[in-house]
Amino acid sequence: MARNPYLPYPARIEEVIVENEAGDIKTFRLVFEDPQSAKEFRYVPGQFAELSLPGMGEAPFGIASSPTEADYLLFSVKRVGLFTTELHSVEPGVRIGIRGPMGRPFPWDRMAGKNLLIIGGGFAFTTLRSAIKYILDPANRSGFGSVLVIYGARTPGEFMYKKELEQWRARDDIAVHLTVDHPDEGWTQHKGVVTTVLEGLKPSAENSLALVCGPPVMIRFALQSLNKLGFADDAIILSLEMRMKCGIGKCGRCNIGSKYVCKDGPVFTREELKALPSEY
Amino acid sequence: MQFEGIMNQTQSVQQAASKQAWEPKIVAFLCNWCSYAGADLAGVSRIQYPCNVRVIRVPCSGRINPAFLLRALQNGADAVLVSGCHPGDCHYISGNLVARRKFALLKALLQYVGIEPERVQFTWVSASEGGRFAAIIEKVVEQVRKLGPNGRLAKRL
Amino acid sequence: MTEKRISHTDLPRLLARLRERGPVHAPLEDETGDAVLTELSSDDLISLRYRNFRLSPKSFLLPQNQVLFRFQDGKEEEPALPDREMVVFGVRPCDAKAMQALDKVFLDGDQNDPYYARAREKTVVIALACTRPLSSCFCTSVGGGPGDGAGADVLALELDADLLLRALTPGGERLLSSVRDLLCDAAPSAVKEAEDRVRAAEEQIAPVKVDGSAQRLSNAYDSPLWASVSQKCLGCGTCSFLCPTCHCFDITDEVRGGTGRRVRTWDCCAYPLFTLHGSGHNPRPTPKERWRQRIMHKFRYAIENFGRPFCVGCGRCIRSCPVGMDIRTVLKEIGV
Amino acid sequence: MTASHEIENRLRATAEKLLREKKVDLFLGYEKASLPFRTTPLLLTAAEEAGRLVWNSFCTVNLAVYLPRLFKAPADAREAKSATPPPKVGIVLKGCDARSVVALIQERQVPRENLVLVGIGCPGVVDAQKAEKTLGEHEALGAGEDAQGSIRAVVEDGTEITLYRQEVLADACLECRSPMPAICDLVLGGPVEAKETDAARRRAAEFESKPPDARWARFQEMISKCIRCNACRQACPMCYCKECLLDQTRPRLIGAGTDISDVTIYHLARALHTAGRCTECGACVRACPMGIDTRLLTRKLSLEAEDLYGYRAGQSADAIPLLSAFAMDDPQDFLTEPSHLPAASSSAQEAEQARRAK
Repeated sequence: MARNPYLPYPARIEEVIVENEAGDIKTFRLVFEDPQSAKEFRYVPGQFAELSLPGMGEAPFGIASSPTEADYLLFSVKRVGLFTTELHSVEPGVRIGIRGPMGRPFPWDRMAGKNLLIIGGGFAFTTLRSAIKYILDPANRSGFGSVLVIYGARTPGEFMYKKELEQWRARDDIAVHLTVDHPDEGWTQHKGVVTTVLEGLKPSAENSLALVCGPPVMIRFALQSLNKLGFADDAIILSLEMRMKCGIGKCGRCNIGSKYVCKDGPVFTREELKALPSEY
Repeated sequence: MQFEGIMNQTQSVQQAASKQAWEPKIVAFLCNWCSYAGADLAGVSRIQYPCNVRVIRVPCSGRINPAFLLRALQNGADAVLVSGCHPGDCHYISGNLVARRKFALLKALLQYVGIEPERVQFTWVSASEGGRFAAIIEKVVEQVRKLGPNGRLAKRL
Repeated sequence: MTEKRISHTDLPRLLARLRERGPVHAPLEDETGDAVLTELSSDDLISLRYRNFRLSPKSFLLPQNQVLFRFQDGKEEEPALPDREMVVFGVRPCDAKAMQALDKVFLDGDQNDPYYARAREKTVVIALACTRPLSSCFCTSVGGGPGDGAGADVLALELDADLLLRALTPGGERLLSSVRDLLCDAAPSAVKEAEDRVRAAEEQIAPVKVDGSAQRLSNAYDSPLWASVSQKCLGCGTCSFLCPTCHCFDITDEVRGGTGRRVRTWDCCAYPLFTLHGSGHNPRPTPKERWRQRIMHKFRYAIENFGRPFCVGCGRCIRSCPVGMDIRTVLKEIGV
Repeated sequence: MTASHEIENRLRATAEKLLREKKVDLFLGYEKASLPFRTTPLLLTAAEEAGRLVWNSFCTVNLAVYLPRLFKAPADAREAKSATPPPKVGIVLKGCDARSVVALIQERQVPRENLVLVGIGCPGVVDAQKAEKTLGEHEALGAGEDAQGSIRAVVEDGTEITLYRQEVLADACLECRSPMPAICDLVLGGPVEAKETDAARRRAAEFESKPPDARWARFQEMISKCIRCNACRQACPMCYCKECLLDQTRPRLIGAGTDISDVTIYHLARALHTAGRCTECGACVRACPMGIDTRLLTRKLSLEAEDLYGYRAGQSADAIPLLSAFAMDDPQDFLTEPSHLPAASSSAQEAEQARRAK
């Protein structure tokens, strides 16, 4: 009999990493309690899962780790609401429930052999990290063309995954451009919004796909710039945030048009989104 | 945040409950300025009173939303007690007087639908009335013991 | 397909026999005279005078509160799902049709809903054809009809002295054969008479234009009419909660100490909190968007996803709206 | 009593004039609904459409429910920037509806100067559920009232059935003591007098005469039908809170479902929140799709407010709301007093008691 999709896999929080200076984004490293669960939980970058604490309910989060990191899952969570506030208060060792993986991942079959432009803003970098980690895996890297990452944050302290960003910057098979609105002393990289950097770098739209995740304002302007650079709507890939409950297309909460973000998304091409009501 | 604090405290009362022989659980909402100090005085004066009461400190009896009391009863308190400053002594001039009307209506309504009136009790205790605080608790506990567990409003999970 | 016949006077015997197999829910009148689907005990007298129930029978498949699992000492424990077959007698065809619609959501997805699936599997639905539709009925315009048994296992048709029973599914066949000693074959003339009654009922039902609603609604998304039709909506959930096809739900935890439960409860797209994000952003911030969602979901998105409107024309939302809104009027105004 | 069609004509003329002369931007009234025994609210902006307005015994909705949302303060600075100036609103009011408007003015939810209040002495409105029950197995296809105020229903086969008015009036109307609007700018039709003035008290007393266990059983049986659709709350003009205590999730006060305990708290908390504010219009009862008599609770609270504090909701726009006010000598015989003198009495305590004795 199929597993009850409402029943979470038990896992344990192994490590909690404070990601930013403001301290409101933390990454949780989770390990399944039962090796069987780890086997069943097979995911692809771009997917999400529902995390739950008994009594505090559930909330959906993009998976920040990559399947190439076999022993654990990573979730980066910003403290905004009831559940995330509670989650931020827990210590390593606490038991946590995971349901998933859910949703449609990034279109990996379409991404094969393509040059990839990855644009991220602020806290929405989580599934992009998953994608980059996956692409850079020695077993996968040759399956893609060039990889250009532009990542913007308000201040240098607000970047997530700082150590990895440094490691990536040192590599020659990926170009990483960081930009901030408010530089501090010693900031040597870009200043300004991601679109300025994007339009300065002028990546070619030829044989390219763009992955864009960020706050709505950033997305709006990034889309305009991508248009100028010649990216077609179906070459722009976005990921939606929506309130969800069941995660399996039943509860109706994440319904937009005839789509359910939880099972038809969260990843959509811009072309697909244009066909939907803008209720997100 | 105050509200959340109250709720968390109410829930921890729940957790403290054991499954042994039934003992009345009274949740007491005490105003910070008079009644809480009165309870404190009862303590430092070593006045003996039953240990069935769990105290939640609130800034003023006027801060009490009747829903807090219903919530406590729903979560398994056998009775709730609210105590504030005597009329005229409120730190905020009239918080207790405004509250008095709410309490009168709450008590009347619960009694009307058939809840035992002893499940919700109100009183005034000043900072100097440690003895009075202890005597009130004694009386409330005794009454609730007679009534038995709160079967009507408690939610069965 | 052969119809079986049983007299009204023998009906209690039939129900008593069914009760030997498992619980039987049938219409009983409550103290106010409303017919309510109630679990029968030995001497209950069922009533067939009702036109329909206040509440739709969707709660047999999707209860308003469903415990998904319990928390016990930090571990999750799955609840036992029903394993006895239950009979629900007297469901009107519109409501049976709605169950068929709900199947599309809960059984046809990539992942079946185990709670719904088990309830559906263990529930034998006996529909009762309508002979006296209400003026708020419009089942014939949304793919149903007073004698349509789709979604049910057995269809019962009323005659003056008898009830005709027609099995529609293998489950229905099994049920009828388990009581075949109480049934006789219906005469063709009786079948014809029963069908004539249904046809007469059908003629009383005023049509509402719903054909092509998906296309027309897709053109009407930006219509200014949404703002005006939603103006008087109070934002209560009466229409959704009474609707036999509305199925949106919420999932919440109810925990005290280390024990408690995760429950799913009915929810409603008319509520502002339904889509409110933790960040404070709300994709459907005003009644205008929420009303549009309700209509769009029923008459466009459902058609695009499942090939049928999620409305069976039972008229409950019309009868019970506190401010007298009528979905038929709204559809007309919006140009469906 | 002026015949309702006469009032209806005057109402249409009044609304037409107010809109045409731009005295109001919006006129709230009633129009014909698709089912008998009902009308539906009409939010009128065009003078030429005033002919759609109706006035009859089926005008049940308390239109004051729409006022707070029309005058809602902007949520934030960004909203304030794009906010339009508050509208001028004309509104049809029965006695109870007018009391709601008064209470809303008292609570600073609506600006009096933006309102044109059109009062009508109300002979009571029909409870559609009662009327439908009275017809038994028949269904009305049309309904109206005659000059004597009797309700006439036309059923399936074309027969006309006359319903005795007292049998189909809403409970709140049978208990109504003030059918005339207490506040209004103009009155249409003549004065209406209340028939019985202690009906509510008698009903409450009847319930109260039962032993506590029976009261509890009755209360539980009644609300066990509740489906938590929130119609009672949403139909109430006084339930205008931006976020209802019963909806809030941080923390969640009660469970989201229909566990009998949650339903009990829902109804008790809702009733308590309307204490001293409920104007006894009965909108909650008529809105309930399950036929729950929500006034069982609110009726009692209104009587308590009157008996304890001499306060009736919605009587005067200048009055301080019941629960924002107090008197030093408000009754407090419900307080718990110790059954014996405090065990250890300190000198400070004696001094305190001496002070109090004075």
